[in-house]
Amino acid sequence: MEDIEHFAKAMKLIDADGRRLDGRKFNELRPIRIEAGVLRRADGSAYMEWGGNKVLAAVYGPREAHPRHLQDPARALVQCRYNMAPFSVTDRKRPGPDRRSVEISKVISEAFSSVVFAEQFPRTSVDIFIEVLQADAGTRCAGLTAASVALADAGVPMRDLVASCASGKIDGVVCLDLNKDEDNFGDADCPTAVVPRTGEIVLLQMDGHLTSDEFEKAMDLSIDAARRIYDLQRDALRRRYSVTLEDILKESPPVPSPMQPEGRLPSEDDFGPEGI
Amino acid sequence: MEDIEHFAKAMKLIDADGRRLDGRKFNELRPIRIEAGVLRRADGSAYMEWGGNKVLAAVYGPREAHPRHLQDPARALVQCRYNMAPFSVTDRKRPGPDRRSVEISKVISEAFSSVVFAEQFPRTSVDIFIEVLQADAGTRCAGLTAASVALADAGVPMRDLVASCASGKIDGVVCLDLNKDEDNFGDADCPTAVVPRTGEIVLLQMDGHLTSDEFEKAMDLSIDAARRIYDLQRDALRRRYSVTLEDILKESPPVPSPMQPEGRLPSEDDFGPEGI
Amino acid sequence: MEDIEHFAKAMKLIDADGRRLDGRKFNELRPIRIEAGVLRRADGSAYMEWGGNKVLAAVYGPREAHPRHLQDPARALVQCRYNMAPFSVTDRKRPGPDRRSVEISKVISEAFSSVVFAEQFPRTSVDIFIEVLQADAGTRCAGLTAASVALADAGVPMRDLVASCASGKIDGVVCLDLNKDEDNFGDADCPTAVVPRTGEIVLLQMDGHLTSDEFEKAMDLSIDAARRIYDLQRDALRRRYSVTLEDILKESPPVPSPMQPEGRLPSEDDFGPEGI
Amino acid sequence: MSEEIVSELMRAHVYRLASTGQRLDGRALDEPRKVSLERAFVKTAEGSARVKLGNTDVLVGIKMSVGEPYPDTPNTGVLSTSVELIPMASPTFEAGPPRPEAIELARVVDRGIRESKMVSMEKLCITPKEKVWILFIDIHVLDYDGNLFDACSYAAVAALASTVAPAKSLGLGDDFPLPVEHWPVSVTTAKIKDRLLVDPSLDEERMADARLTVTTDENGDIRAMQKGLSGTFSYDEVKGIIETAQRVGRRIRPLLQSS
Amino acid sequence: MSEEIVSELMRAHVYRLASTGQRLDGRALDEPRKVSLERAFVKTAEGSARVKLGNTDVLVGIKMSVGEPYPDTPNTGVLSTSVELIPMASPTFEAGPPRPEAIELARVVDRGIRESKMVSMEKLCITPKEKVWILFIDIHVLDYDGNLFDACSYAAVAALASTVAPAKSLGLGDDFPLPVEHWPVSVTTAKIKDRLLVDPSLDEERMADARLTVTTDENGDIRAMQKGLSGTFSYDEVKGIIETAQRVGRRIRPLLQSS
Amino acid sequence: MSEEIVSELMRAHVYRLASTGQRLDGRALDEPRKVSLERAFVKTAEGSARVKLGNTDVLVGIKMSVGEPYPDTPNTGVLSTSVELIPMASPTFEAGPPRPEAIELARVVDRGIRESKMVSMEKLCITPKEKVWILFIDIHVLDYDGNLFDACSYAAVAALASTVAPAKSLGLGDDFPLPVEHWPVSVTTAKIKDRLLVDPSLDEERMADARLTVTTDENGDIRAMQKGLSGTFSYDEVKGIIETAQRVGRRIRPLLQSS
Repeated sequence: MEDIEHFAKAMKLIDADGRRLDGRKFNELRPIRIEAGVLRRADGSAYMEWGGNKVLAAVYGPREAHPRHLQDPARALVQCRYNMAPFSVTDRKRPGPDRRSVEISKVISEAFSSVVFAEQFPRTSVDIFIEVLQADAGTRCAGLTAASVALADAGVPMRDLVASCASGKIDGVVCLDLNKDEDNFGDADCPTAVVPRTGEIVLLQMDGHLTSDEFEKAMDLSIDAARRIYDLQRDALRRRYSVTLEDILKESPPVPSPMQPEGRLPSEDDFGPEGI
Repeated sequence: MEDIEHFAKAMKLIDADGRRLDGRKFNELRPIRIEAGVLRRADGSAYMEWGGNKVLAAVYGPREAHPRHLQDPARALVQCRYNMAPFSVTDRKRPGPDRRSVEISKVISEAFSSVVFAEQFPRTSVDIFIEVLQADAGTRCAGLTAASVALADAGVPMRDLVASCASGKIDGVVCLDLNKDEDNFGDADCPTAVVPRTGEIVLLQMDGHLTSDEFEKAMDLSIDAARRIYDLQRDALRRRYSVTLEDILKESPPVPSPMQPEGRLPSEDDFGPEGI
Repeated sequence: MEDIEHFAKAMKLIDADGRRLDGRKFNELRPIRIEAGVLRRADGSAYMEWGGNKVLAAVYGPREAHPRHLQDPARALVQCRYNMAPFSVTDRKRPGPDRRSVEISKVISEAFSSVVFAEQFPRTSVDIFIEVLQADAGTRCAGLTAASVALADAGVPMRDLVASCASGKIDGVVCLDLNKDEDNFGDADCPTAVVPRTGEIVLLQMDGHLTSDEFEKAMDLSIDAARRIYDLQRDALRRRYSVTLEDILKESPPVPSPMQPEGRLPSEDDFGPEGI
Repeated sequence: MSEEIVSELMRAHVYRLASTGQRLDGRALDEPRKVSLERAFVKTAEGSARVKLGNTDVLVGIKMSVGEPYPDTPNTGVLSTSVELIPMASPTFEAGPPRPEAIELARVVDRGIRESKMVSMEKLCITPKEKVWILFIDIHVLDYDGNLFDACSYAAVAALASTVAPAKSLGLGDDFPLPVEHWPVSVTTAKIKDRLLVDPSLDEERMADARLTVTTDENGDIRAMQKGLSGTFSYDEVKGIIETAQRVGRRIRPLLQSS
Repeated sequence: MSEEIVSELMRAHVYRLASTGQRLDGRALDEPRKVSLERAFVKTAEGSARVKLGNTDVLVGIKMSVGEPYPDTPNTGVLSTSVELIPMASPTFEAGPPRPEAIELARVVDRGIRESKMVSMEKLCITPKEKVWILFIDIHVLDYDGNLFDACSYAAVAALASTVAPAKSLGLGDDFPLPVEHWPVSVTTAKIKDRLLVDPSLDEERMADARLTVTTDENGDIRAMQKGLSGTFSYDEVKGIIETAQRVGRRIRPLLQSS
Repeated sequence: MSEEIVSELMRAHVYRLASTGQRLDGRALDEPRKVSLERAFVKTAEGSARVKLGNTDVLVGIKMSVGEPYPDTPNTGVLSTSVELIPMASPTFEAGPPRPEAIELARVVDRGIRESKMVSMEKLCITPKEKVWILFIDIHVLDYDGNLFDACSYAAVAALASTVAPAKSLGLGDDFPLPVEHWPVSVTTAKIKDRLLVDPSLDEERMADARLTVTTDENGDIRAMQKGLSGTFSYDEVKGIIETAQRVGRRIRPLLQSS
């Protein structure tokens, strides 16, 4: 919402029946599809479609941290680089990091630092790359959610997956998972990431205008959604490794374990009925 | 004066009585106030008001020089960074160094290199930071003068303090210590820094138009002024350490020696009658 | 030709007699003058005039490669930096590398990597600097040709000199060595560099529109021209060292061998009848 | 800022103190340091304020100029917030382009001001689509002793409240004070193990596991939040931190409003 | 990309295979890897295509805007091609400004499209000297398994062919597809000792001595060439590589043309 | 440029020589090296000059274009001076953005020309507030053998004196030579211990304690000065250096004026 003022407050975002512009109810997520293991070179990867968002995440590491003077002798560095493709937004974005992406990279790095068992890999870095290919609000939540699957796909030891979803306020109503119009013309946005099993909050940002009560409603919606997203993450991982198993049975010469199964171009058909 | 042409030569800078726009005589300094030891984190610091200039100087070191390949095995590096705050000038200055500030940083670094006993601290750097908070011509002289006090406050061994003042020519008259209008519409400016006790010249720049005689008049004014400024520098250091002494006597638990006395926000009332 | 569209196709580049705008035949080179050993600080150098091009080349090394992490333990790095002076083109070029010069630097570096005996000098770099002082199309060929002489002048062990010339197509005719107007309004340009004695192609680029037959005609022209340029390169080196010999005989105290003879400012008179 | 290692002993000591409601400098857990404020410190700026929060010392200057609005907000002024973490302020700050810490700091301060609608940016439109006022908030950190989020926010709010638009010199009518409509106050809480400390000093900040900055307005409504560091918060902790931020904010707001 | 050392043994093995017309992945020497193509992958772009060439995975998005022409080409649109070799795609790619490899890649892809006159840039002039369409070709490499030259070129060509100019939203008449007039196809050959391999995989690319990229149009005419790496080619080798590029190009072109 | 260590023995030798009025290359202490000058070296520039001062070799090109004046000088042309210390010229120069040495050099050369009012910038105004001539002085150092301040200044002055404004091609009337009104000459003196040497060679420069550049005009008046290096000067030394600069300047000026 930052950098954009509300110049068209007249726009009606919720109709008389409480339906949002895209037909969703206040507590409804946009369709979500996750696929694990989509890239060949990365140690782990995931592709995610979330409403109009298309996001890729890749993980390399733990690997030797470069440059050396950044190495932490006690633990792995967990470093995220969130990046938007120039064509992922309506007005072309110039390549390279801007201030917004630097901030998002920082808070996502911090979010994962609390769940990765970094002490097991001193002097290394776990490098997380998030590429937003098509943006429709909520890209940091989508990126974080995909990156969590990519970390698991890379076999990085973690306490648990992290799941993320924003809630906000539009036309005075607290709603889950704002899309782009709702974010631009809404009253508040509050991205959250949690460790679903413990309820620990690892990322929390908010801008806009919420009373304490509204904030709690928003958090309740986000935490509940994170649990549903957590199931989709685990489904994606389960599917990824069962597909591999089938492939092994089909092909005669067994694939050596350190080798990645071949990455596939995700297509609409690849995604099962787990989309919401 | 560089980058600015004289588009309003009609402006009269000296009146019939030989008084300048701000009422000063040709050999008069603007009011000067110096306070030593105003920052807590820096090893040494000083705050200076000089006419409309407000300048802070801080010193760190001698400390290990970074990056290592810059270390001089024979002596300390004396490195100054002169910087103007974006709001210190009428038209906002973009943050970060411009060519002017790079040059000023270089000549101030060189000026202090001749007085610091750099051979005593090989492989280290003595880092001098000058921040111009409000600018009114003569900021490099003010910064250098304040930095000299900050070096002493940091306990960096030096041959002597350095004092600095510019002279110039306005309406054809050689004058001491030009203010901003005089600098913009004047004929020459000649910033000078000296070691007052020996008369050694450690910084000398000039632009404009001076005959040899005029140059010597300007230098005479600057060198004389530097001696007066030198007294103000020593006063500031004397005050700084006597205040500390009083504080120690007032408070019962003695402050451990490595700890800095608490920095104070300079206010108008802090400055004694040493202002000229 | 890139970045420039043909907006004046009406321009006639070849007249009824098959003569080009500057009077040349299709297979004629522009006047070429080469002088070796023109700079004092560089380990080797050459100055070249080629039509309206004026190009300097200098070589340093083999010397320790910096920064260290770039050192190749098995061989010398051969690194070229091609640069255009801001005033070398009609519209002032901003100082510093642009994308075009980065690409040209890369392909020239690669071209020399195949002829320098890099294995003899592990962990070092051979640094080639090409400065275009005045540009008239074909600067990369001129730079490469001059740099080859500079490498020899520096005594860098090489399999052979490299010689370079472009061919192209103008008004539908395949022609050698396009000048600036021909390049801007022509149909194709194909810069080539070869090892003349073996015919090995070390640099090859092309843009425009050529049939296979036209391409072969262009290559035939370029390869033939390279042989003529090779003779001029060797003449320049021969002249350089014979001049040195004469100088030694003239002056009584013998110049110690590691010292460079004094560089001279090339003037029109310095160039002999080897210009074509 | 992790380049200075704080011993585990020190951390244990601070934690033991906090477990009994005490802090190194004698404050209560929910007690911010003393705020001192000097307005109009810089005459070359359209507005300015120097704030000391304990020994953290911050100077903010506001410059105004006239320019084009963003195409998607043709009727509103432009707000731009920058932080320079100059090496004068700390041995851990380096010269050069802003690093992620400085960028996050600038953006969090900016969000508090922007989202609270402290300044009515609509009133800073001169000619829709063509000419609007541009507000530059430049934050200069002079001495760093912890909790820049709150110190910078207080200085920015106070500086804006003292800003007079230089309309006359630009031929745009009479000079006028900025149209201030709301009063955001940022309150930052650090977590050390399971203890929460308001307005952490540098020593406390260095050993903190997590950090939460909450900006509330004069109604106690939340306008911006930012969690930082690699630790986590429980939902209940977040609720408690918000309540504290509302309470502390109410005490600090009058300081910023007085002129 | 030389930071990974490939053993001489492996190189010898690949060379022995090539000497008998074989390759590690079973292809013939002049056989490119499978090309798969997904158009309109990105809805926020005016055109886009994702291409997999074997395991090399590339996404190209086309954005269009309106701006001023270059002074020396007042009647033609502007074409701008960028490559980001994002660190996601390979452990050897680093974040930061484009390095020489990325710049060369962008320029070679650009030349193939520009010199073949694939898109009629004259038709993208709106008002001579004042307003023309600007075409941004942004190449995002997602997974790097060799031969980016061809993969990026195919994705750029397919993306351009699927691009619709957003004229309506800019008040410039009806939306229209880009005026595509030619179909350049890039074919890259690598040389290992004296053997030539079309469309080298990453393993082959790492041990190659020289590389030649030839872009031909639908008539088999040459539109752009670029030699790379420190090895050399004989004139006869170059002639052979051009013939192969024409032949392979004819097989790949229909894939890019189909919509 | 301190990366090369000069032995103390060499320094002692040069000092002993200087104490008897001698120098390594046989010059007198106040004798500059031979200046050779070639004008109009670069045809693509509006003016140019290549100067050799001993073995220091410098090429300056002048480019002119038309643009807006600075708001505070609406009636005067714009002058912009850049130096590239290209790595060709010395093993101690590195590619990349200008370092402090290059910036100081450019600014000192610029000041000598600007402050002497060599070129009447008021006459380079085309339409007040709107259109003025912009003069780019680009200094390209080709071979570095000491005392760039003077070599670059001579080349810049000679290049400006040979510059013809390309008015015709821009539809601004007839081409005209730059309105040159004064003739600044820069003379640099180095100090080794207590000895002063005019126009130091590289060997001398490396061991110098202090440096003073004095630019005087045709009346002997001082137009710019710049002290450099970490050594100091006495007031009397400065006076002596100025006298020498006036005397040497008188000898060099005709060289720059001849065309």
